[in-house]
Amino acid sequence: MISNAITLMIAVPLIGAVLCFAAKSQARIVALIASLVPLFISLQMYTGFDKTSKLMQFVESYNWVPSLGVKYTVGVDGIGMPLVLLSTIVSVLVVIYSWGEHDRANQFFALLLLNEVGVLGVFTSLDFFLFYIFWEIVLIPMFFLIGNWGGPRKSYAAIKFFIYTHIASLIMLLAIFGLYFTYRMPDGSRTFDMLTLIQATSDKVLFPPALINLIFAGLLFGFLVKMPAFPFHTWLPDAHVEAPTAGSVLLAALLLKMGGYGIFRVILPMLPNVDKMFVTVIAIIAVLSIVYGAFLALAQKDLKKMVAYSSVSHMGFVTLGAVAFTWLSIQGAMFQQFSHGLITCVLFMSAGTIQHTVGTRIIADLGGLADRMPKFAVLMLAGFMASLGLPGMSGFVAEFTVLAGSYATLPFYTLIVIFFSVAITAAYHLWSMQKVMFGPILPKFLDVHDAHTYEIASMTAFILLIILFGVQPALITDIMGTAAYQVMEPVKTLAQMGVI
Amino acid sequence: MVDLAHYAPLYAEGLLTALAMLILFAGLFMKSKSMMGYVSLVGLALSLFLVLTAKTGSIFFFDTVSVDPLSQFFKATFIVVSLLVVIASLSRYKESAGGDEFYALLLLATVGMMVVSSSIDLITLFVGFELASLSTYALAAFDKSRRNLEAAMKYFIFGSASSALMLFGFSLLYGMTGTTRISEIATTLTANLGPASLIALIFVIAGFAFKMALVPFHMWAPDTYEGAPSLVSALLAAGSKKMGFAAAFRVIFVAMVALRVEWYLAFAILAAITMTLGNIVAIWQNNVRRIFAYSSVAQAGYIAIAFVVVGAAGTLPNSAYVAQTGIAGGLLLILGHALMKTGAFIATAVVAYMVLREGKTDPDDISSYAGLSKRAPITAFCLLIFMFALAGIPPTAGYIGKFVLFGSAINAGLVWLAVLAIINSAISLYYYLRIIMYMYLRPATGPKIVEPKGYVAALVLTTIGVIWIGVNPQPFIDYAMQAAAVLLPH
Amino acid sequence: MFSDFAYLIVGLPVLAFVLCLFFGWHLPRGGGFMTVLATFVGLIISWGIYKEMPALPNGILHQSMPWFANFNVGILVDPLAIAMLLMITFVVTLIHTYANAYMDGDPGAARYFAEAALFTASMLGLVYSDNLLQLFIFWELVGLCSYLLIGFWYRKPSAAAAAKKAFLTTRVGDVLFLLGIVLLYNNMVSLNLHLAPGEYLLQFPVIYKYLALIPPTQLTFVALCLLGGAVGKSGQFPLHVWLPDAMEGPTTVSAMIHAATMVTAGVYLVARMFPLFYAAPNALTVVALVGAFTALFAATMGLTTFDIKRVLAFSTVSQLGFMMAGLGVGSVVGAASVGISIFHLIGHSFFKALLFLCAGSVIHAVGTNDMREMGGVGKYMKWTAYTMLIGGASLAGFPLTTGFFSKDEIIVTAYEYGLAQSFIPYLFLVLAAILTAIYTFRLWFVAFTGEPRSDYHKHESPWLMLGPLCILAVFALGFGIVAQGGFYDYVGTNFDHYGVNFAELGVIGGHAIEDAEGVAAEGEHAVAAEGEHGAAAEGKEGGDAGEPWYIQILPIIIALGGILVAALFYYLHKFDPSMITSERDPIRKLLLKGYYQHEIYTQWFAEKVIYGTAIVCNMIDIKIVDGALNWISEVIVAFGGGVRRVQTGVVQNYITAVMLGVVVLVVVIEIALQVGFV
Amino acid sequence: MIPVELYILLSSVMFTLGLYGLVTQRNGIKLMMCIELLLNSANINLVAFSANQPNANGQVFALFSIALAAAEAGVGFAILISLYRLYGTIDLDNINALRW
Repeated sequence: MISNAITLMIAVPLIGAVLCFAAKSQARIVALIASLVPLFISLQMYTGFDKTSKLMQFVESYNWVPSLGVKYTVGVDGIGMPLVLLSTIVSVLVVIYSWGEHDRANQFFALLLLNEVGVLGVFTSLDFFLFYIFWEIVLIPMFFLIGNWGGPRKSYAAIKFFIYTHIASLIMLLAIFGLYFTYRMPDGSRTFDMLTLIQATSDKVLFPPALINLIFAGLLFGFLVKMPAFPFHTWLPDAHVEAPTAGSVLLAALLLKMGGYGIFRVILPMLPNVDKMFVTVIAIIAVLSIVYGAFLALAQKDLKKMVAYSSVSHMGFVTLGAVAFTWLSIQGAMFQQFSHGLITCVLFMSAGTIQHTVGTRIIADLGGLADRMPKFAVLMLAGFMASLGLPGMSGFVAEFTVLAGSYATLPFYTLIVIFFSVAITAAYHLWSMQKVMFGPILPKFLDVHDAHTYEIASMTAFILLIILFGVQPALITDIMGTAAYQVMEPVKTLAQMGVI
Repeated sequence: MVDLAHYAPLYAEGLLTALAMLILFAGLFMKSKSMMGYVSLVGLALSLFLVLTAKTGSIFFFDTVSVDPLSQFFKATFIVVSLLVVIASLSRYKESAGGDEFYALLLLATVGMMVVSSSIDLITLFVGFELASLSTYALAAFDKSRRNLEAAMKYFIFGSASSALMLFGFSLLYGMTGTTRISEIATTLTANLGPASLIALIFVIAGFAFKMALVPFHMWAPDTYEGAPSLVSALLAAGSKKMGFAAAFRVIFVAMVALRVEWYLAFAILAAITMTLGNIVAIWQNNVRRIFAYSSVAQAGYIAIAFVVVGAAGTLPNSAYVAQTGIAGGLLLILGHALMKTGAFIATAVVAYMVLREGKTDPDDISSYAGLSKRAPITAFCLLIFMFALAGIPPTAGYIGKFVLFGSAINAGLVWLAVLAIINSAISLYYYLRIIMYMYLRPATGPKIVEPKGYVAALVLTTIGVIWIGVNPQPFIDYAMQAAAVLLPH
Repeated sequence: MFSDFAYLIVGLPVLAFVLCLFFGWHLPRGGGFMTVLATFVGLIISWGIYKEMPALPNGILHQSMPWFANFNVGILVDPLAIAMLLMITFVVTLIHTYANAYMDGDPGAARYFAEAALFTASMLGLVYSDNLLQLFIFWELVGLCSYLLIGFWYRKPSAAAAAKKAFLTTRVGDVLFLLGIVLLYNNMVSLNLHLAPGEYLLQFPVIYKYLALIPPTQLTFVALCLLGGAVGKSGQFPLHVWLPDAMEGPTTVSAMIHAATMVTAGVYLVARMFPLFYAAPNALTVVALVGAFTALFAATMGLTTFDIKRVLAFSTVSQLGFMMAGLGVGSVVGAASVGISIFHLIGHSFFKALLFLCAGSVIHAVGTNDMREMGGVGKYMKWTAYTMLIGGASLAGFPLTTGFFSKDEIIVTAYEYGLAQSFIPYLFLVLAAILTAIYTFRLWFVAFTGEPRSDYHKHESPWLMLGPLCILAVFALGFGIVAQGGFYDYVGTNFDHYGVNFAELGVIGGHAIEDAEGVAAEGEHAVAAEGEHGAAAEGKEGGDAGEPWYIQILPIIIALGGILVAALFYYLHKFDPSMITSERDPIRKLLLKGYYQHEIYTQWFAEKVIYGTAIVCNMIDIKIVDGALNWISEVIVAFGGGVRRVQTGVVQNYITAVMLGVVVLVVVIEIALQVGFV
Repeated sequence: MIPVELYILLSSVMFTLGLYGLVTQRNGIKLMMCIELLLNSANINLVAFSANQPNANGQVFALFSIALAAAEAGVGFAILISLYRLYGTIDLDNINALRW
């Protein structure tokens, strides 16, 4: 087992990014190597991971700013491990997918790597100070990806994305201060250690209801915006529509997951200690995100925008499963994070490939592409099927688990979701699929060629993973199951919290 | 016969003063002015060393001058700023006539600031204040272009008016307390609180606020920063602005501790207005130096939170700790902002150099920054870092400063102020990002240039500093905490 | 020995799927033989298992392993399942064989056989899943494959649309199915059972075992939700609209979907969950009514269309209605109804497959679906004609054919049901039966007799196609007589292997009151459950005893009468349809328009209601949710624009500002102090 | 012995005059004079206050400020002269290129 695995995993892409800037022409190769190394490390970690332990693993901790109680502490548990795995996988495949990027390639790939650094940092850091730093660092590469390689309204989208999410993180930061200044270690010193602080919130004397609710709301806001959940989702469509394909993929597959991660890592353990009203609020937000997002997707004319809204809808399942707070639902929500991370990649890659092979993403202008791009059509179809929750693919497992788990505690909301989202989701996927791929090929597309090999390769890899985890979810749900127990340790169910 | 060793802690000031005189004198005969630059460079470096190694905790000159962590912290900041400016000006004032005056004035201004930062008597404080002001008035007009002169004129009128206000305030204070020693004022003022005390307080605040550029005492700043030579703007924004804080910290916190509630209110209002107004007006600017000017107004607003925190801390159980973190946060942001703004203005100097070589006018217009990442990569990258730092993106000096400061605000229960502050830093993102957009996302409008070495050196040093504070804040935080402790009642 | 290879029944077709998908392009006929082979081996294995089953612990084959969380995957082969397995593997093998000829030369043959193989695999998997979740998974995969196969000629817009319609409509049903599973799961959880290792909440044996503990109302909800799923898949009213459109696919696909695989899934689900339905009050009634109504409703539509395949499609819907009704009326005869219904299902699969394949071979020759352009085909395609005749007879319930026995059984049971509860289902079924006879033979007469109404190249289909036809014809004819009695016992006693106590369930379901004798029968039957010859038969015979002779022979009359009518109209041309109905006849219009389903479902519901809502949401999102943000930012910017004007550039004004600042500060602070703000 | 209040009165009057001038006058020289008024009002205060104080700090302060005022005037006039060279006027209302 590698020592300092996590630090290494974060450091390698960072160095890789610098090298990429230097390596003018060979940047993509550097990038590939620099993203493969973390993948191997994370696989190593996965194999070495003790699936039954609720403790942090691979922990590294060094003093950083003693006078503020800031430590460099990293480690993974059942909550972080799957996402680390996801991040490394996605990063590699995205690099492969963008193999054909020649416009300032060195900067492009460097930014991809920087993004990986930030995301991995968020998923592994156990110190709020460190956590926040990575949380913010992630914005920068994405800002440049959108702003530099983006579409016509890239400036607007990039700035909106940056400012909107930055406000959210700052409010989160204030909430973190609330925790930090209220709690003192037994020896009187202060700490930014996440686990300690979160645990401390159960102290009713130290954290009177008014205070803890305020703090909780702040943190929640920070995470919900990243998720993104209704009504804080409006930065997402703009960012996605303008971003380059690789950017959208990373955005949807990894950045959104940061919000979910925050929910599991911070929000859920605090949930028992805060006002019960929050559960209702979050549940409503979740349901709205799912249903409203699905309807929005149905209304879109732009394929990519449709996919973007579909992520809003799917991430709603994460929120729902999380707040339902049963062992099964939490597990499902975690798995939804993982599976959506894989599926959405295929979706955005499809939209991207269509964009730069055909030249438009407007669904109405497309038609009969399957005729000219059969391989691609199969992959896209597979991706869409996965996204509409076809069994045998990871999406179904996740959503079924969430629903089955949530019904126990939030029957009403679950019913709404089942009734209004499942069919609608199928509707917009199939409708766009039929319009874009099937039917007679439009004359203007007669000379369209099939997608590039590297695009096909990376999409195929994703599909295979989706099927793998759809058929054998236990590979990852075992870990999540333990994590779910660990999250629920303070209190077992909402009923015991007096919510229902 | 005075024992020189006894004055060891003040060698830095002495050295710089002497150097200034020497340069002026030498300027009469020597033709090569760049020589002067290197001399003052060495002198500053040396004095920086002296400051950092000076033995603190001693008082001089009939206890009017104190050498303590606080003063050393400020002195170090000022010297660093001047150092960077000098390095940059090595490429600017190479052979131009009057280079020697430039360096001399620069050094004198530095000395003035240093005196202010360590004076514990209103008289020395005022003298130092004026020394710095007068030298910077002259510097602002240095290139004698129309813009320079207008800037200098406004700066001068405004400045002398406000220092007159301050003096009037001092006189009232003296009248009420019968002393000019800050510590004594503190003890006496608690005794008799007259209605005049409020007037005095506000006048004093007005005087300092002019240097700190708090709204509505900021109005000279945008014009002057825009009009004055870039390097001087750097000195003003980064150096003399901080001198205002140095003076205000001592006078407000120590001398006027009895008027805590009053200045708590005053600064709460000032801070709120300042940060908001600075930011929303900056959004409208197209002149980059004016953007920086307003941004530094906004930053002054953030730093002013330190006063509010200390004011609010008075009643809290752990008031000492809260106040200390508050001041420390202020100090860290002062240090950080000094670096960032110096860098930013030096960068504008590079752009000006670049544009003027092409014979174009109006070098500071944001359109000149289009595609800077290709025309002057190093400058662009450094400016990028400064922008993110000013916006408070980790891991940079700007972030650490805001982190501690806003944290202390929360700690003092000033949630409304903290929220306002973060909303403001979100707004400020807009114009910082706008500059970045121009530098990195717009096509270049001209060929790649060779960036002057002096500028590059200064920029790179500054960048390293900004990042270093962000990555390894520990020593700086400790230093700031010690410095803050000086101001707290023992 | 065969039991150990049960997984191959699904495994081999999956393998075939992969092989065809990747290598089929290079093989003759798209590698169709692999698909055939895979299915055929499946048939052999199933047969082997069938032989071994009695030897196995309580007569069923059950293998299971954990999957994830607290769900499992497993194989459960009991009489019900094995019957289905044999039927499917058998029929599908024939269909695939036929397809080898039918799809020959189609560029997409490989894709066809790949998808067909997957289709088969999913259906087989569905049948022998040992838990509800796994069943649902294969259920959805079946849906996917139908989507792919119906849309096989995806360049045809109509095909693409039909595929989408099929998927979406069944999806609506699946929503309910999913909900049913979620409900059932949570009910099982809330029982806090202490499960033995290897037992899982959604396993059928476990469900059967603890059924009685679940509150009846919940049971009803679950049952109805599951029924919803069944309605969607089996094309029952009101979710039947996709079935006729499903004709867009190749005929062999229609044959698979309609005869052996997809549509039977719904019926199978209800049969599989029969104890639950039985225990749930009123659930079975709904099943009966839905089934009966659909049977009649579809039959009426079958009367009017001229598309040969659509006629068959409607007949399928109608026959599925019979099966559903057969299950529904089970409230009086208990588990025996499963036997009855499944018997009809299997018989139907034979003759319906036969009919479709014949139609296919006709279309293959004639090149059109419209029977008005055919006519006299019989002269040129003897084999096709006669096999089709057999199929038609069986469908119409001509005495001694398979269809006769099965349908008769259902109708008779419906009569008993009538005695016990209501005669509505009986009525509907009888009418439906008459219509069935009529439209079936209308089809045959119009297409195969008389003079050609268009010039088509008149040749018989190749033997590769005729072979399957003949085999199926034999079964369509003979299966009934041979299998009948034994089959009822065999499948009807299916649940005894799990020791399901129908008496107890009947009490929960509230059948006791209505039909004492039935429950009595169930009672003793439950006692004698372990007996080899199931008591369901007794129950049935007990029922039969009470019936007057005219009920017994009614079906015969119906069949013959219907055929006669059809003959009068379309063969002997004694009458003309126009004599009864005119162009302007509203009823005729209604029938031709298919009850305006398209207008209601697609144009109104889908396009107006759903899409309209979406548009509204989009408006809200742009105008309000995002609009608010933009508004705020605009306000801020505008404010800044106003404020900056203060900076006039005249230094005196600056000084003024300072003065004002000082004054304002003093005043404000003074006031604040007076007010006692701090 | 004149009571200190009168001095304060005088200084306040001077101060106010000075401010008034600063706000209203346009000519650079006049502005300088107003500033001098301000400074001197402060000086009067200092001296007056120090009259009835044990220490002479006030007077010392006043001396310093006078000296500084002189220096200030020097710098000020320098600026105004070069201003005049460039603009040909010292009417400050017209010198407002830098604004907004």
